[in-house]
Amino acid sequence: MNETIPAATLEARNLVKDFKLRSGLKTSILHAVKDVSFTLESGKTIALVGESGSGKSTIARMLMKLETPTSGSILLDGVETPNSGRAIANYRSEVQMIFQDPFASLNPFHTIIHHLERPLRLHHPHLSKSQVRDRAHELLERVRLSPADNYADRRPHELSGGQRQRVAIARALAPGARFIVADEPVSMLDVSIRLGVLNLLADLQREDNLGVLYITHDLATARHFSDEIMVLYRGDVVERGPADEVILNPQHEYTKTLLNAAPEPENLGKLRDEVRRELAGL
Amino acid sequence: MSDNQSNASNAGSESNATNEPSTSNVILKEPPTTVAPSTVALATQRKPRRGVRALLPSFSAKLAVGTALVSSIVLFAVIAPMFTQNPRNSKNPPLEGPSAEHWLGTTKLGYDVLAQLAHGAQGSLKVGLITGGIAIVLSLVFGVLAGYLGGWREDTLALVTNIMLVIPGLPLVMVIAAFAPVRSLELVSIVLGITAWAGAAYVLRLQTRSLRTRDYVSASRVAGERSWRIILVEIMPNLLPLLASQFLFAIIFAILGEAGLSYLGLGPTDSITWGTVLNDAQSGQALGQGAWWWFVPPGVLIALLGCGLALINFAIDEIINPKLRNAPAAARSVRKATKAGRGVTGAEGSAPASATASHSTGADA
Amino acid sequence: AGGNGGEGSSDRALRVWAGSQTPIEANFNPFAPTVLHGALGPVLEPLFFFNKTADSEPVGLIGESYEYNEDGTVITVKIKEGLKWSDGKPLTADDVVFSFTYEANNPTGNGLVSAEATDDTTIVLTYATAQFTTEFQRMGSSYILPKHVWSEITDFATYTNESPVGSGPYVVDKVTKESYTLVANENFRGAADLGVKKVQYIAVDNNQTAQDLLAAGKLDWAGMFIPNPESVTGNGKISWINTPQDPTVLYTCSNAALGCVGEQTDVAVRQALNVAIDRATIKEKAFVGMTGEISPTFALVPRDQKWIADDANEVSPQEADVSGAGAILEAAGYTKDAEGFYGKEGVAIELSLISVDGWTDYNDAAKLIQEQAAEAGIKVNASTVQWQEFSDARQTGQYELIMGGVIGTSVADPFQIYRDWFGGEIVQSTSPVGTEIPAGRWNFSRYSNPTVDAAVQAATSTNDEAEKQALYGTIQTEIVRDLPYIPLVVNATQTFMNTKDFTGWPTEDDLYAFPPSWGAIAAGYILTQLAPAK
Amino acid sequence: MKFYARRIGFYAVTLWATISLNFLLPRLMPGDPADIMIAKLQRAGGEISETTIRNIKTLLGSDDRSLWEQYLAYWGRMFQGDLGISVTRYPTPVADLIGEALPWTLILVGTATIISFVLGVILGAWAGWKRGTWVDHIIPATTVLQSIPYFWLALILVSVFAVGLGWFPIFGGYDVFEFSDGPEFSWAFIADATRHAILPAITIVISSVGGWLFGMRNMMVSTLAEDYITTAEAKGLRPRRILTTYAARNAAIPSIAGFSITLGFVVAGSIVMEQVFTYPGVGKLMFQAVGASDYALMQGVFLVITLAVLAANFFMDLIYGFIDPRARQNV
Amino acid sequence: MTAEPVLTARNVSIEYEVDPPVKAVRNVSLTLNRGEILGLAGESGCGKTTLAYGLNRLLKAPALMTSGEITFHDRSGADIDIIGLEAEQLRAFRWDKISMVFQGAMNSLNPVISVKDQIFDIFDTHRPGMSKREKKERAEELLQLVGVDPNRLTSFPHELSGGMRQRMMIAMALSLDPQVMIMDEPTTALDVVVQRGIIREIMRLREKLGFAVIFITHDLPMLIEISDRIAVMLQGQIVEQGTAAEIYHTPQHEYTKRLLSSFPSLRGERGDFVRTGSQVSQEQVR
Ligand SMILES: Nc1ncnc2c1ncn2[C@@H]1O[C@H](COP(=O)(O)OP(=O)(O)OP(=O)(O)O)[C@@H](O)[C@H]1O
Ligand SMILES: Nc1ncnc2c1ncn2[C@@H]1O[C@H](COP(=O)(O)OP(=O)(O)OP(=O)(O)O)[C@@H](O)[C@H]1O
Ligand SMILES: [Mg+2]
Ligand SMILES: [Mg+2]
Repeated sequence: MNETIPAATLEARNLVKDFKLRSGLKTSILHAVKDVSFTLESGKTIALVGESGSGKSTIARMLMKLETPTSGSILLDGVETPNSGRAIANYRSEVQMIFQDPFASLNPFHTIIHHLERPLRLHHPHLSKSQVRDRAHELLERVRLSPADNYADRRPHELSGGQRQRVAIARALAPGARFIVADEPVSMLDVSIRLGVLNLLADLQREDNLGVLYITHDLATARHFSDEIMVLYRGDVVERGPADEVILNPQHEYTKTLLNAAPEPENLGKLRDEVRRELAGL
Repeated sequence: MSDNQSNASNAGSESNATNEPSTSNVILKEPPTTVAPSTVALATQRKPRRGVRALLPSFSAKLAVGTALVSSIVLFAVIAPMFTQNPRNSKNPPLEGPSAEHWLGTTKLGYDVLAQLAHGAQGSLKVGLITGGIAIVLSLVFGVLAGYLGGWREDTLALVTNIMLVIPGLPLVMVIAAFAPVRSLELVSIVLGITAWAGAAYVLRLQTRSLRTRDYVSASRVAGERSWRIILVEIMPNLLPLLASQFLFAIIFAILGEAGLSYLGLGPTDSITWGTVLNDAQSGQALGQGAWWWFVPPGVLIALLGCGLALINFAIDEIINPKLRNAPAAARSVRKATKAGRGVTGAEGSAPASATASHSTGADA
Repeated sequence: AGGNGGEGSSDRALRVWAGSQTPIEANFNPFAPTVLHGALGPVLEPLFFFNKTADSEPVGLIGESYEYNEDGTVITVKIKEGLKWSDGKPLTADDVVFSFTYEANNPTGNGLVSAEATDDTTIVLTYATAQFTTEFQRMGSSYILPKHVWSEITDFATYTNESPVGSGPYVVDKVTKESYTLVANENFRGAADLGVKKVQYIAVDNNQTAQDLLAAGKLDWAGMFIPNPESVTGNGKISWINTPQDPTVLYTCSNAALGCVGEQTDVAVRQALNVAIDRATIKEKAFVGMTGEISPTFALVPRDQKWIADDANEVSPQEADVSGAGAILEAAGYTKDAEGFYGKEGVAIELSLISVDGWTDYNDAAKLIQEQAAEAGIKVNASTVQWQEFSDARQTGQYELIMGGVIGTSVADPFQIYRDWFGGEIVQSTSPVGTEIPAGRWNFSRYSNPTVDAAVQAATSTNDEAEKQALYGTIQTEIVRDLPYIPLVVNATQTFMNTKDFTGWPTEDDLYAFPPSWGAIAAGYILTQLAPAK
Repeated sequence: MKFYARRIGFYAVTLWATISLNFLLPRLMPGDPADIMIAKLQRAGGEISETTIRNIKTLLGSDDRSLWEQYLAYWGRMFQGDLGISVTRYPTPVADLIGEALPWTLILVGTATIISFVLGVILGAWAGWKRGTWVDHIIPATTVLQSIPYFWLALILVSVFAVGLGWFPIFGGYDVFEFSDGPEFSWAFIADATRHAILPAITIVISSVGGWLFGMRNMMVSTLAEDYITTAEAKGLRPRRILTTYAARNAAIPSIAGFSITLGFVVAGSIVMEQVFTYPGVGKLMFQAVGASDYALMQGVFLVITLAVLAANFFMDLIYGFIDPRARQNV
Repeated sequence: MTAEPVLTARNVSIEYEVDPPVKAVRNVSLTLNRGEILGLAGESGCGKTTLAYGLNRLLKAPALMTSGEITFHDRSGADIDIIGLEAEQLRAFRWDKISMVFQGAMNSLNPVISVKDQIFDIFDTHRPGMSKREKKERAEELLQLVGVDPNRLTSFPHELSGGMRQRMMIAMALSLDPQVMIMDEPTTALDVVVQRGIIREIMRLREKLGFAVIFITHDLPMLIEISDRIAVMLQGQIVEQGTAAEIYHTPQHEYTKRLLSSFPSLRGERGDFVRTGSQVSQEQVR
């Protein structure tokens, strides 16, 4: 769509996020993210994997300026970005997000078209009303919700999970962003449609030369859909590298544990035998 | 207070929230669930309804009776005064029982009771609406705005809310009303209004706080929406059932409150309301003189209106919390099906087990 | 003492409601505003008892006789012999002198020059001015106090006198939050004849409850308003009597010269209103027929019949005279506008009429007057206000019309009303708008008429009946014409008494005392006349 | 400690706000107490002599210190527990009046509130358990009870059952004729006082039980749809056990929280009722104070009511952990 | 392991009595053998949970079993007709013979009473003779069995982590030494590492105690890894049944194949999936 200069980058530099926790009488500090840096380039995908609570979403929220980093900065094309104020609007037309739960990220009160028209209007104020509507329809078609008319005036609860997530993707595309943060975009979806959504995302990424931060705990899809994998463990990046490298040749202990825990049909019967052996050994 | 507790949904913040004071009515209402719907809940959602209709309570007997009651009283207030006498016409014979000419008899001064009730209906409804309006506006500010803003601003607004919650309403109203030399209907409504909002604000604030962290609110912030728009367009619509319910509650509160104040001689001095009719009847010793037609009807009307509003409220409760509607309906339909002989596990069993249809006994198997 | 469980019904306590509300706080200090009714009459007495319902001679209580000198400045009082206080100490002239000079009785303000006991039973009171018009105040309402108790009391305003020593027929037995009980005083001069040995005063918070108690036969004596007396007399025990006493009027702020504003300052408007009012309807509807007909002279008929100079002034018109009202207004230059209201120069008369919220009969009457005035083409807007505003309004004169009461006189003589309510600035009964009325005076209408003032002043220093009649005639002519207070009715005073279990009550035929239970002194006197029915 | 500090801070601020409000309100009013007293006497029908008027004025002379000085003095008195002196019951201290009225209110309204709560919760639990049966049709009817004006119901009850049928006493907290010496500690007295409390208590229960019932029923219906109920059923537990320990125990938590607040309002809750029954409680004092513009008494009662509410809240803060273990970590 | 059935269901149909009625389970027949793990797979909403509840007659309104026979073959050799049980018998039967572990342990535990009380409840109801000490010993033993510190017995549910709660549920499910355990997505809400730990625990206990498991999940790769046999459900029907190896290597039904292809292999070829899925993304979304 828009020709971006090749060197477009979104850089996180030394991001740190601490949460103050209050439990009863004591307050304690939770270091949710400890000094994370990475650079996302347009056209590339970085997967961020890690167990629950490792800080993945927190990083995403900081990138989206929904959370203010305790320290560190976020640079767009090498330029530091503001944390508040009007300038954020510009930033947001460049960086968008897809949320984990398509059931929660669409307002049940509004129609599908409303969800798409709003960002279009906000980020392309010069467009006329009919142009906005055309663009919205176009977006629906692009996420393979066609014919668009069929979907435009429905409300979120009239769509299936997969369809909703497509709407969410369309919404993220609406401002014409160059970077997309996808926070576990398919974990709430049915197994049989997950791949469809991921593939769609991949297609769109290629078409628009988007930079994608793909957050997941599913190592298999992380491997297949990204160029690079970062393994997050308690707020720290413990391992990073090209996708295949990390999966096939893990270095860090934690990465290995993670890989071992992932279900692997190839191992059928193995666990049973292992357990039997163990019991017999006792 | 725990108001600015982080939004992480750890057990601490939930229970802290319940720690805060609240009036019984408020707290009794099951806080609407904000958890992502389970597959079952989703599966059981009825056919989608479009537009505003989606927000209306689905048809139920409660709703039907409630709206019927309320609308007939509203109609009575609107239409009846056109046909009744001047409510201050003392030409009639005093203290006469119901007759063809005076359907509900006359008062001590010869006023036609029906005419008084008709004009009183206008007055009472006016009190209800003004009070409800004020209460809802205040609870929006102290509830929705506070919940959305968070931080110290929420703390401050919440403190005011909490203070208003614990300051007892009726005595405060009495004190204020006693200090006002002339009490217009509007003044009484305003005074009732400023004591009626805190409970609603409290619930709205908790609800808004949970909505604020909802993904779709984050999503619209990511889309670049301004705060006021997020409040108005993204958050408020989802609060509508709650707001409607609170509004109705405020009306009930106002009408009952006004009647109570009037009984204590602190009601509006310039208008006819059901409360002032009751007060007249009481000070005219209607009961002592056996003039039930003067004393009973205003009370009955108040009770009916309150009952109608409450019924509508319960219908709204059922949208806010679909479990309330689904579980009983489900039990009923299964009982019907079992009666029709379609189940293999037999009819419902003895009393205690009947709570869930699955406790069926198989007695006839 | 106390328990009455075992006693027969003829010995049971007489149960009285005198208007007390819960909680009762023991206070038998006659100077305290919150003094209990039982103190005034049953426990403490003045010298003489004056029957305000009839033109009759005062009855001696402590006093035997009294006598004025020629110019009214010296009163010589003889008291009965061998009297005793309830604690057994003798009651002598010394106690009377002490009482009259006691600070709380305001001797300086009264103009008392000296009080002397010439012997054990004779007292000579000397005043700076004539006291003919204060006969009741001095002889009939100054309580005689035991010197041996009260000489030690300096802070009479806060003293509660919880176990009072008195000369009256009863002494205090027990005070609780809900009731207090009086029992016979063994040292009372007429102790042997006292029929009722025990009286229980209860506290009830509303009329309805008292009415229910009467109906249930649980209450023996109450002075209260019950619109349908049959409901309580049905049980065969209770009888009732109505003794209208206090005039009900419309206060008008009548005196533009003293700063009153509004059309009611025009005498024509007041006169028109006076005839536009349908008193019969007001009596019937607002006061359920219980009130008496009022005389525009404010003399209470038939008690004060002899003081009415002109028979035409015996009663105010009872029916409305719409055309008469119109004629008066037209003669004064008013014209009717399109809506049928009179006005001058295109501005319709519009008067606001306030009454105190919760004074139902007054509120009702105001509503009726609004209607009746409208029929005569005078726009009156009735509204109710809190008591405070009513009080401020009448004290400062910032009002147009008020539904209000005039306090009836305690003796068969309307003089007090003439002086306190109609007297002008010269006799210190009123003051300009914005300033409060002098203490103890009540001229809220700011009426100030030199003719009236002169007659009032002349009347204070004469005890000659014919002379007084002439002076009153002059006053009456003025006030009947000027109508600073538009008379409406004489307010009802209903009294309910158990005539089955107790005898000796005042009746229509023998109104020996003002009957309501709340009446000071009179109630105490009535108690001495009662006896359980055999 | 932070949690407590914040709570205590909240109570302090609320208390300060109420007391200051209390101070300010009457001062925004025109008029002075002496006038009120004179008028009161006049209305009562007594003759008011110049002497009495003069006495009242000396008594209740107006305060001409600056507002600020008055405010400080006011706080000084507050700290000594001095609530001033009642004008209508002169010269009884307000604190005494309240002290005497409080037990009546606490016992009557407290008991009635507890009965109403217990009844409502039990019936509500039962109705929730029986959801989807005929019971559902009865529940909405309870809303009528809730919407009936309190005093109206009370007056009708008195007129029918006390005056008409004579089943109950007409007024008061005990039989003043039988016990003319005032309250005493005897069975006869307690029985009599109980008899007097029945009708007022019924009024309170009737008009408030519906709220509890409905709230509990709804919570019960929601709770019964929880997974842990299914688990309990799968565990083969007896229905009674499921009803009590699993369903009702959880469903009652919000009601109990609400109840503590209601308990706080016990003191204030019955102003109208006490008026109708001439019941010697705090509510009636409040009404009399308002009716007679007895500001000191009004302030005193208002303060006591607020204190009661705060105390109930505080109590709730303390015990909440026992009701809901999830809250314990905060206490 | 011999293929001796412990639970047989024949022609089970379950409907939701809503408008219009939902036929959630249609004519399902299923056999569970003693001591085996039977995986039940299928996408969301295909009726897995409904079937599982039906097997234990736990259906809640508006669900209604419209046909079917379910027989439990007790260890003692007696056959129990579950459908025909009276209320009291059914109550006694539950948990004793068939226990269940539900999805989301937080919600399966009563939040206001301690874990100990919840375990004791089971003993009080089903083993009324047990003394307090016995109960305590047994409860501690159970906790040890599932790898939780017995000190945590007195904890309240909210004081435990998700994994611990799930283990508590399993301990409870084991408390009466049941012959069948139905597990409905017992690990979906947990993260992979914890999930693996729990599954291992279940496998171990199964070996030790010999109960049969019906394991419900939509995570087919996991099922293949752990199950003896697998049944694949689609829209209320079982479309394919077989051993794990059969299902994995030679899926017969179209749907099974599609389900298998939805999971990219972790270590296998990158192949098809790498951002080329246009045709896949066109796939009709339900
Ligand atoms: N607003 C907040 N206040 C306090 N703690 C928070 C907040 N948001 C997140 N946390 C904590 O920060 C840590 C990281 O959370 P985060 O949501 O980033 O994890 P995650 O990796 O996205 O986990 P998941 O895979 O479960 O989504 C967690 O321990 C979480 O409890
Ligand atoms: N209470 C209900 N009312 C109506 N229909 C229902 C109800 N509960 C479930 N259903 C329907 O029954 C079908 C089977 O539901 P069930 O919960 O058994 O699916 P599931 O396979 O367990 O799904 P998941 O994997 O999402 O848990 C679904 O299509 C659902 O729509
Ligand atoms: Mg996350
Ligand atoms: Mg399921």
